[in-house]
Amino acid sequence: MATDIIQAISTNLLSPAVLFFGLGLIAALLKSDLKFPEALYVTLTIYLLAALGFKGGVAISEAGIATVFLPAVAAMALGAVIPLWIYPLLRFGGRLRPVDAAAVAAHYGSVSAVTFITATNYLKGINEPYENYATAFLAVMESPAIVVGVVLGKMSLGPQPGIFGGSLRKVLHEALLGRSVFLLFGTLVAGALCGKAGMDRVEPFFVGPFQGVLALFLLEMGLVAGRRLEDLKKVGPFLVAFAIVLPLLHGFLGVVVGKYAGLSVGGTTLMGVLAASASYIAAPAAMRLSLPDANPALYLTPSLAVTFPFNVGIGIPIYYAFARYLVS
Amino acid sequence: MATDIIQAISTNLLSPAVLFFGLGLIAALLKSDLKFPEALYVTLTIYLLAALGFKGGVAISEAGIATVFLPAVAAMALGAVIPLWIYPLLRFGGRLRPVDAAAVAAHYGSVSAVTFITATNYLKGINEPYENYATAFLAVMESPAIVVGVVLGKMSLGPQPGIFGGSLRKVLHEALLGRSVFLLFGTLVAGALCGKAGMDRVEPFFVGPFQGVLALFLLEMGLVAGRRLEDLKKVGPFLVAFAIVLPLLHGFLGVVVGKYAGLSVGGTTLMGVLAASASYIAAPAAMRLSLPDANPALYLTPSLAVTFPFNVGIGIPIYYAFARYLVS
Amino acid sequence: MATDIIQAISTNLLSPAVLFFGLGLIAALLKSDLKFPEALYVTLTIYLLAALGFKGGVAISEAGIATVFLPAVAAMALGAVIPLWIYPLLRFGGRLRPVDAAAVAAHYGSVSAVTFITATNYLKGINEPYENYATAFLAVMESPAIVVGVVLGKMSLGPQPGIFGGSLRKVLHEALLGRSVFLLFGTLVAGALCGKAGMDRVEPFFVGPFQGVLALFLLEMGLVAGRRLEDLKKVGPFLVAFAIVLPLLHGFLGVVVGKYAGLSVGGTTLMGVLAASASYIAAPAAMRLSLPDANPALYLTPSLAVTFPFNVGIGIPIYYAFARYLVS
Amino acid sequence: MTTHAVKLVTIICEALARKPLQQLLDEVGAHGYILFTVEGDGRQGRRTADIREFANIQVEVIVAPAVAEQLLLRLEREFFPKFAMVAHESDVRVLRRDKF
Amino acid sequence: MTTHAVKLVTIICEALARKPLQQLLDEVGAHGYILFTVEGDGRQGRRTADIREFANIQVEVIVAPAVAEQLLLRLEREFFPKFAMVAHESDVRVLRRDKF
Amino acid sequence: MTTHAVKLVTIICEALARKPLQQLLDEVGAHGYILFTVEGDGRQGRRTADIREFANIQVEVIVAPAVAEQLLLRLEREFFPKFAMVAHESDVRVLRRDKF
Ligand SMILES: Nc1ncnc2c1ncn2[C@@H]1O[C@H](COP(=O)(O)O)[C@@H](O)[C@H]1O
Ligand SMILES: Nc1ncnc2c1ncn2[C@@H]1O[C@H](COP(=O)(O)O)[C@@H](O)[C@H]1O
Ligand SMILES: Nc1ncnc2c1ncn2[C@@H]1O[C@H](COP(=O)(O)O)[C@@H](O)[C@H]1O
Ligand code: NA
Ligand code: NA
Ligand code: NA
Repeated sequence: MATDIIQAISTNLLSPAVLFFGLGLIAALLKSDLKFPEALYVTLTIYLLAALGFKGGVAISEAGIATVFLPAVAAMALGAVIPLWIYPLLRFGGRLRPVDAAAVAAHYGSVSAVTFITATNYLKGINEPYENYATAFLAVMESPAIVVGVVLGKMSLGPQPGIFGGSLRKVLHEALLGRSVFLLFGTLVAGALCGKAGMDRVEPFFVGPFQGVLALFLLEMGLVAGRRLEDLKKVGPFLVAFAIVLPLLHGFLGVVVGKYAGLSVGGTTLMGVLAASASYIAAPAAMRLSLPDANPALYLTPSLAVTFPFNVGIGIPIYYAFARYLVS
Repeated sequence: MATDIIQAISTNLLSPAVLFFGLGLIAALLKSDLKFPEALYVTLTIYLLAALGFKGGVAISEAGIATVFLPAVAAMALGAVIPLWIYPLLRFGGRLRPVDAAAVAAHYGSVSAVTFITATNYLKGINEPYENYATAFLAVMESPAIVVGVVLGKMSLGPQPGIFGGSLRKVLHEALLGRSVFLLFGTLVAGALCGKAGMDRVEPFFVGPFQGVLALFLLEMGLVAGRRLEDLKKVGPFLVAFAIVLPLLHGFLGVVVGKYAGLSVGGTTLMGVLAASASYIAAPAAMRLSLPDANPALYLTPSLAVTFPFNVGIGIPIYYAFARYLVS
Repeated sequence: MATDIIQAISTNLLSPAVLFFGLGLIAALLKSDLKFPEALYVTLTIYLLAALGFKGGVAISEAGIATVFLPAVAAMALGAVIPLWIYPLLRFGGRLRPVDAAAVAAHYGSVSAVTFITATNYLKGINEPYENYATAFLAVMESPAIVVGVVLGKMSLGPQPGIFGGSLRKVLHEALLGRSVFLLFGTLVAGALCGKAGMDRVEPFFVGPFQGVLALFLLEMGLVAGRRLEDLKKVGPFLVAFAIVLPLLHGFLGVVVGKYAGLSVGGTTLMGVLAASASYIAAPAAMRLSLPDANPALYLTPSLAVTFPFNVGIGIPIYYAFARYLVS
Repeated sequence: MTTHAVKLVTIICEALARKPLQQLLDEVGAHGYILFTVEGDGRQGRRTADIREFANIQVEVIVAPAVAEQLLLRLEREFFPKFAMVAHESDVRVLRRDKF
Repeated sequence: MTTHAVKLVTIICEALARKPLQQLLDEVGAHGYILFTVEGDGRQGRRTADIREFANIQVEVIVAPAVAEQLLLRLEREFFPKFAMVAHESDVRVLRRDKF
Repeated sequence: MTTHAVKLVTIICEALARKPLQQLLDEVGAHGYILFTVEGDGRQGRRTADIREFANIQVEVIVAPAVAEQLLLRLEREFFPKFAMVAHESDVRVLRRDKF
């Protein structure tokens, strides 16, 4: 398996998308002038999520809700329970304040859509088929851990008056109507309603250019992640190690769940990737809103500057190797 | 004809573009965070207009100016006369102030490029051929009604001193060199000069992705229209009814004009759509500049929050049914 | 050769990209409202440079570094020496201040990526093959002349205290890590590492739409260049003539160098285009940073409002005619 | 270093008021201005700035005190009845008075 | 022309503080505001504004003096400990006092 | 609540002056700033802000009075002769003086 993994990693590292990511990292480290406009970042995000959701919806319309239901529930449950062991680990192993432990737990139970997309791209590159409806797992896995994390954090802080206290309603609104979840769910439904006939009409936009757009987007994400690298010193060795070891464990766990949910090697890989990935957009936004006392350096930097690059470059092929080993 | 229409409407509602529009409406109503950057809106507009104009120009170079001339003049005349009955209707039927009646008249005589594009998309989806040079009708129909409306409004206000008074020159400059008219005319000419050989070179950019880009754009337009829905209460039932009934009448009228101008079923549909559609970008801009005393709630809200969604979802297949009924 | 050239020019003028450029010029002259958002400009730049670099890198991986090395060194040398005769010419012929002469020299020794891309587009349009790795010449030719120009200018000013004085380090950082050079080099390397297999995956994004995107970009560049046309009166007849005559001389020189470097007719044309083109983004940025006493009207306006449109419309087919004449 | 007291007039309004506003600035004799798009909320509802034509702009203009007075007067008379608009004036100091 | 003295409160903060800040503005009784994205640098490092979520925003709000005092007080107490944030207040004059 | 009087220095200039300006801010001891792109018009013509490199930027920096004086002095001497630039200074109050 070791040579398999090394082989898989180097294939991954030499794909256009991952090379562009590396280029972005280097640009950030060399303090190059290169900077994407905010509008381009938002545009690429909207495009990637809409394309992913629409394709996923079409796949659901073909496979049937019944097929998707079980693994989707498994994915959701996995997302919701991951914070439950991260919290004590960070509280007592990492000696983090309760609110910080809760915030980090929310991030690692939630998911990174970009990591997921990079993984589908990897599978396409090595001609490994996967269930296109796996997008549904991505969609349902973003929010549960965030809600669990916020509840853990609020419990630890006790009742709070004023703007930052109060009910869970705001968290739920944010979790369910935030940009990425809304776009994914909405386009999943649109795709499911249109089916194949609809796909034929938008394919040259949403399918053909997808891999190239991803490469461009990863260039930007390399810049964004690279700029955070200097914050690593504020994070400490425990959290840096955490940000690599936990994804490996969760990747393995995700693969096991995927296998028992009856997915193919490709789909199982994706379940591993989802479990291993950590949020760095939706979760931080929810934390600033609902747990503003948590320290962003402790949750955003590990997730964005360690786990994300690790998964994109090395993690994905490892989870694939796990899946091949377990499933076939 | 009734079952035909219902069938046509449901086909339309299940196309990706219209589903994305609905998604935008829902996002706005649920107050989701989803928001397109201004730069993306402008980019999509430029792309759609340039693609449309260029394709239209290539079609003109093939059909010859002579073929296009008569129906284009008919379209222009139609745009110019529509305000002449809307104005008295709103003045006396709707009891609007003269300046408001003139402003609304300008909007409904002018056209919505997005509605037109959605209609071409609908025709493509049901494999109904149409004259690609119909873009020329769109290009010539935007301005005449705006000029007529401004003249009606200025006459009603009497001579005005200062910045907002004065000549028609500003109106004409705005009407002829505004972004959309300029882009459409310019790319029509470019397309006509290049012809088929030029088209071959830009086809993968301007043709293939067009329907997908439209879907994305309609998502944004759903958001924009949806945010205006709460202004409907300021508008009153008369104008809301007006914003549905008049398009139906104009749609029928446009179809009649299209038929006598010798267009195919598809082209006739498009002429109906143009007559039925109302402007919500170019006309409001001209009004704020030349008739700033008119109340935007009375012209923008009906056009953007009622007529536009009505046409996109239901109007287009109805005008198509009219056209089939009359032409074939 | 004369009829050849006239034929070649009119073919060029009727291509979509050049027509769109003309449309932008007209929009600027008529003071149309048309305006691209800044984010779109940056996006199109990033796309074009990344596509160009990646394609070039793939070509290098196929041709081998050895093939590319000699002509690349020749290109670099050409860029570095051009300022050496422009400086005295402008100092003594044009009676410019030393610092202004140095700044203009930097611009004309450096290159315009957009002109280069338009030239590849022209060659594609007339089915004239060229070495795809010519992008490497573009990449190495941007900076040398800028460094030479800054050194000439600094020497003329003598030692300067404070923020604008001091070392060459800033200039070099700017020259090597500026957006365009970094993107070109980075994507060249990425393309070279991926090779053909990588290209297959991103081709529908980076290759298919390329010519259409270029057309859209040239529309914007027409606007930008057109807005500068009124500054021409500040520039004087000497510099205007300079901005047309020098490109013709450099174009011929570049073609000679390309021929002796063993390039095809297409590649030789591109070498001529590079020599003839003048920078209007990277060089002005470097001048404002390192020679802020130079007068921008004297370097930016000739380069952007004269040389650039001249090359795009007329120069490119002329250099092609030179190349055909000399090489075949 | 001597600084001179002048006025900074700031105008927030709907983007479509831009051209007449530029004309007004010319007429009262302002020598320059800056302008940028802003989101906003006010009595006339939220403006999300997602469509250029429906956005708010903020215009800032440095002028001599007499010009500021004239500008505010005409804004109040000619613009406030027609446009969604807020304007305020404050005291600033500049280095070169002759520019303004 | 009579102008009225009011306060302009300017707040620079991380974009993710936006929603609670809007709630605070409501609670203290501000009637409107403008908001735009800015790049910035400060004690907590550079913010390049390339990702909407990680950018800085500048919020400007015109309020009566008593509201300004209330707003600054609550910013200091409730927001400064949690967010990267700078706030300042200045004197401006407006034409229609009742709007603010 | 105690507020402290400091200065807000606002600089409008061509985008390409950005790097030397940042260096100047460092040298005079400013602890932070914000920066955004603006359109503008002035004696040196219209700037439409469609190309990042040719746009105007507005930089706002809160500093102690002595730093403001130093900053304006050096702007006048070292920057005004070289760049299209406007600078103005005004009085603002902040909550935490030690930040500036
Ligand atoms: N108190 C305020 N402070 C700052 N900006 C305001 C204020 N009130 C209104 N605005 C801005 O001015 C625009 C027009 O105001 P209004 O006419 O009240 O809707 C709004 O969209 C806001 O952006
Ligand atoms: N002295 C200052 N003048 C203007 N803006 C500042 C200043 N200090 C900080 N800021 C802005 O406020 C944000 C938060 O400040 P800080 O907490 O110091 O990082 C920074 O990103 C800057 O945009
Ligand atoms: N009176 C003014 N008020 C506000 N901004 C100004 C003023 N004059 C000039 N500016 C801005 O400063 C920039 C440079 O000014 P100038 O050197 O006069 O062209 C212009 O592009 C404007 O954006
Ligand atoms: Na996870
Ligand atoms: Na109409
Ligand atoms: Na050159």
